[in-house]
Amino acid sequence: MTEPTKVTVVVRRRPSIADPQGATVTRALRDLGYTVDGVRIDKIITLTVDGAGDVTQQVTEMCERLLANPVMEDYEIRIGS
Amino acid sequence: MTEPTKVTVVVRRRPSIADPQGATVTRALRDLGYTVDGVRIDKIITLTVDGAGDVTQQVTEMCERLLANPVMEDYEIRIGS
Amino acid sequence: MPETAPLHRALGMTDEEFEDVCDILGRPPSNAELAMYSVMWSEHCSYKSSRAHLGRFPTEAPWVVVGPGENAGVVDLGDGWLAALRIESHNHPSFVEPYQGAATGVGGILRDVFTMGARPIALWDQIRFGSLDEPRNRYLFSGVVAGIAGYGNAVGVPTVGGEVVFEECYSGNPLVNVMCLGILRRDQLVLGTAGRPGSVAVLLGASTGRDGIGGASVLASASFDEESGAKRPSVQVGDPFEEKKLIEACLELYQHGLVVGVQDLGAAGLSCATSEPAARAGMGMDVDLDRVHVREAAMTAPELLMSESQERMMAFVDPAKVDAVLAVAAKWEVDASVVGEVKAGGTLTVRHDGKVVAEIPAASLSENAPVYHRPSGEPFWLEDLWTNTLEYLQSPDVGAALLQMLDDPSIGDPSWAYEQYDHMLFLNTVVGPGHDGSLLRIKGTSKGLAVSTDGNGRHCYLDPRRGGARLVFEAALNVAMTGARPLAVVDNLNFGNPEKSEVMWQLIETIEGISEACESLDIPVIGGNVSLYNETDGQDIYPTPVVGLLGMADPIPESPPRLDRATAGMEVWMLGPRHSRNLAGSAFEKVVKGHVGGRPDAPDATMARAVMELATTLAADDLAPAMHDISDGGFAVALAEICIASGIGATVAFTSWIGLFAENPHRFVAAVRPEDADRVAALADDAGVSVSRLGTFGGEALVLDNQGPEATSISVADLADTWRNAIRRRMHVS
Amino acid sequence: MTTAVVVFPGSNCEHDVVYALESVGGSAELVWHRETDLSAFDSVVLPGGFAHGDYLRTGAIARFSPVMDEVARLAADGHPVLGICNGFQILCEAGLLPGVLLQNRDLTFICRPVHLRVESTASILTRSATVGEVLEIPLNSYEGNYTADDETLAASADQIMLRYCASDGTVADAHNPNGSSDHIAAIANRAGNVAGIMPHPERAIEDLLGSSDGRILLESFVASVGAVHA
Ligand SMILES: Nc1ncnc2c1ncn2[C@@H]1O[C@H](COP(=O)(O)OP(=O)(O)O)[C@@H](O)[C@H]1O
Ligand SMILES: [Mg+2]
Repeated sequence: MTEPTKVTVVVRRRPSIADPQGATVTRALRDLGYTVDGVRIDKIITLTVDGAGDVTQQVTEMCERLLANPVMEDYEIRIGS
Repeated sequence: MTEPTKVTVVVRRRPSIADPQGATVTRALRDLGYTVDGVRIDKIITLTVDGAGDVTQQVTEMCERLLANPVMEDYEIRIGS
Repeated sequence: MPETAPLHRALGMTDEEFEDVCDILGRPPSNAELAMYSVMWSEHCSYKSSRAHLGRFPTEAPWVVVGPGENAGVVDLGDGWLAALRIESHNHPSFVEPYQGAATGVGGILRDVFTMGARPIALWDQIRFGSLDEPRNRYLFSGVVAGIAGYGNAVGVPTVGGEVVFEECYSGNPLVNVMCLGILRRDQLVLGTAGRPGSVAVLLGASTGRDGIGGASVLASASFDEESGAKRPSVQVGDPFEEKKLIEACLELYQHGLVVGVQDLGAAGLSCATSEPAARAGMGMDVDLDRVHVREAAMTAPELLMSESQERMMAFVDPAKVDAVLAVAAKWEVDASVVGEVKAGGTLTVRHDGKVVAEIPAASLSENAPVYHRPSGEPFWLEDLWTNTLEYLQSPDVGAALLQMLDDPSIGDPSWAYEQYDHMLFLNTVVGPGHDGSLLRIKGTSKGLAVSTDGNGRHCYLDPRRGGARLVFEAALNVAMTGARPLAVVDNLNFGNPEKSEVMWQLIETIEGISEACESLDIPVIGGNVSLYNETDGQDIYPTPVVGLLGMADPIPESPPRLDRATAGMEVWMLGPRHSRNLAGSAFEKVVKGHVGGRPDAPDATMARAVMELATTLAADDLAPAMHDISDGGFAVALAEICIASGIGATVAFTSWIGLFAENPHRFVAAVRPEDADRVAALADDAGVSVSRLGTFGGEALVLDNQGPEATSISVADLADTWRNAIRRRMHVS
Repeated sequence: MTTAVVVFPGSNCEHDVVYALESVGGSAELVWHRETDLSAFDSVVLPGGFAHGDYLRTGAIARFSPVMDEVARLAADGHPVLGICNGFQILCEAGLLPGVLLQNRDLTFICRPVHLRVESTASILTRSATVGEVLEIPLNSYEGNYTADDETLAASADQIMLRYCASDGTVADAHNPNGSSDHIAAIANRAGNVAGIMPHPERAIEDLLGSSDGRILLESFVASVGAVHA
């Protein structure tokens, strides 16, 4: 029985894929008078993994299966908070 | 005229506020056989700020005004990628 | 300083109310008990300022199955069908957080309806904001609409109608009222009763967290540091997914007759969901807070009792059926826990950590709640307001005025809002948003349900009694124009600060007006909601009652009137009283002259009924393919809206330009086929309704002609473009 | 034989779909998402709604529902499998159809009738329709923006069944409600037995409700039931 491990996963939409939300926020910020560029809004997922086994491998599996969509997203795993 | 600066903002819903999405994903991961807990899904925003002035202060302002919802979210600013 | 201030005051209780509690208990209350009384005796839950006056509403009719007092009103539709209807406001939460405030408002009204055993089939939203020229109001408007869409669409109940209005007085205090209609078979009606001794209380749905209990913080053991403040969010998050599962689970429970009674958990959460059903049944209850499924650790008894966590229901179950109930919950993936047992004798006993934390007469929380007879008096400024009328020395540019009104966001196309709502789910929407009343069919029957929701703060500000009455007549006419006859009314009374005598006067006058109108049409009021303290910096909103009226058409017309059914060659008729000359409170004076003053005409109950019944006949027999009631903007706007929707022009004669814009009640515009003209005229004559045959549909322009300098012609394309963009251009979309 | 209409927690168009299929002569039955045996069925519809609240990504959680193995089997065996709106999103997440569905270009939910041009009849959704024909069918989605990278689009060009268009059939950005790549409103797999459509044909089956143009698509589906496309 291992210790619970805090894990952070950042899921990013591929740059090649349109990001309407980022585009809208860029526009909104410019309307407010800021000179900003390339706003992107992605997901940051935090969770604690409990139980035996290689955590990194488990989380990679979670990403491949559920947390990210390989067709349009890349992910990045950070173990420990 | 300053250099464009890369900025990362993490916007998190306050822990005390219900997070149905996190709860649902927790259940889904458990159904897939993982022993996970307290999944939370938040936003990570990346942007480049161009133009003069104190970047941190500008981005703080953006968070207060647009990027975060002060009544239910906290934010965390990281300057430089 | 919180430490020294008496707890009851920190909870918003007056010293007198606190004394009452002590008298009821014969001792000072425990913290948990104080928590329960404070929420149950709040304005929101107890209606303590308005209750003394709500009794005025007529609530009886042979077809009323359940009147005011239960979670929703219920009427009999015949052939074993019942309809449940309720309206609710979520004004203050929507100001704090528009998306979640509106979303949880939708969740709440749905629970009120499926608590009765009904499947919710449609929603209506009545939303009011300040000017769209202010960014804050655009933020509130788009947030509220997104919240209604986000929750209603996902939970799977179509939003088929409503009203969007913009007035300065709502700038610091938007109004978000939502109404829900459900249908059920007679044998599935469920009431909010706890049933017999031994019945088991099963808490279904979302786990309980520290939601909406800011006030309880003073009762919590935790210290008053930053972090404990953060522990008690005032913003609540809706979960339409949980609610959807809860709806399906509850409907299955009703179907298999597994529950004795059901009560939703709204404001006052567990305090209300235990005490009210017990009181209704003349029972008491033992409640064990340790068995409540929770979202957060270490919640105190007061927190558990006051929590307003969303998407929760309390079912009262015969002990033999508990397992079956838990099985249904499990199937729908809804959490459930047995939290109490009904006892004879009327005492509500609450345990936490194994200790008794509250022991009170269940009925005292609702039945002994304070009732205030607050002072009321006619506003000193009313006379001035009535005499403050505009004198028109010369006539305006009629065409420019019309375009200016069509460009007003309160009159212009609201589809920016309703196209974000699923308004088609369930395949019942025969007449949806974009017309006057909505018309929904009930599959497998010949019946159609018609609904109209109407409000008019400006008229009610100028004369709350006349304004209130006219809303009922407008809604009834809108419903009649779908071929239906009125069955019942629900009302949402949005008012300012009741501690001001003029606000109380407005409230009482409005109730009188609505009541008189309902009596004259024999329509019972079967439910409603009161929202007070709608003010900013001491500035009260206009008195803004919203009326929701339900009617039934049986059989449902095969081709009900629609704004888009006018075609070339049809005649333009105006049915109802002629010579309307009163511009008081009209969109014309507000939008074109920037003026609000004078006194709107009193309604005429006899004429209202005559016009209503005529409209019903014309709609049922398809004698007027397009009909539109004359309300905001008067005849000119009503006709323009038909031209725009039908994509066709019209040429009409007029005598007085004022008649084009006056908003006098009991009138509607109709497109009549020449071959039906005699028949329509005869029907109107029998009904005692005067008709004005004003012109003909055709061409590509709306021509308003008085053989004089006021005559004008505007292409329908220009009318449509202006109307269509009134809201869109202000929201920066095209 | 009977069509299985799958009910996920959060589905909400299931009853409408059954009603619509029956109204075009089909027969359909609701099946709970935990069902693991669809051998009694030879076709399946994944209806619209918000399975699992659309949380994380629309369709992401639903594709792991126990019933999905059977859906995949029916698809592989060439039986008709249709995803409408949320069902389309689920089929994409499950890899049974190419591409993904993202938020609408303007980030608002869209509920209104749109016009669709029939591009191909080589699928269970369009076989009874005519190429070039224009249909008016309600759209009702927030994530209706069909997106795929260029290779995928190139590879699946002849799998496009319906495109958003004007009432006269013109295809152009001005008539693309949600920003979908290549104006795609419906797409099928190579064999044509698995199809996904974003608008709701079941909402356009009676003139009383505004349009009957959806019938031809549902009739295509019903006509395909029993026939195996391998
Ligand atoms: N917030 C809303 N949600 C849904 N439908 C709306 C909303 N606001 C207006 N509508 C619909 O748009 C149509 C026109 O609205 P409105 O201008 O208030 O009608 P009227 O002028 O007849 O009162 C009505 O059918 C109404 O149901
Ligand atoms: Mg109206």
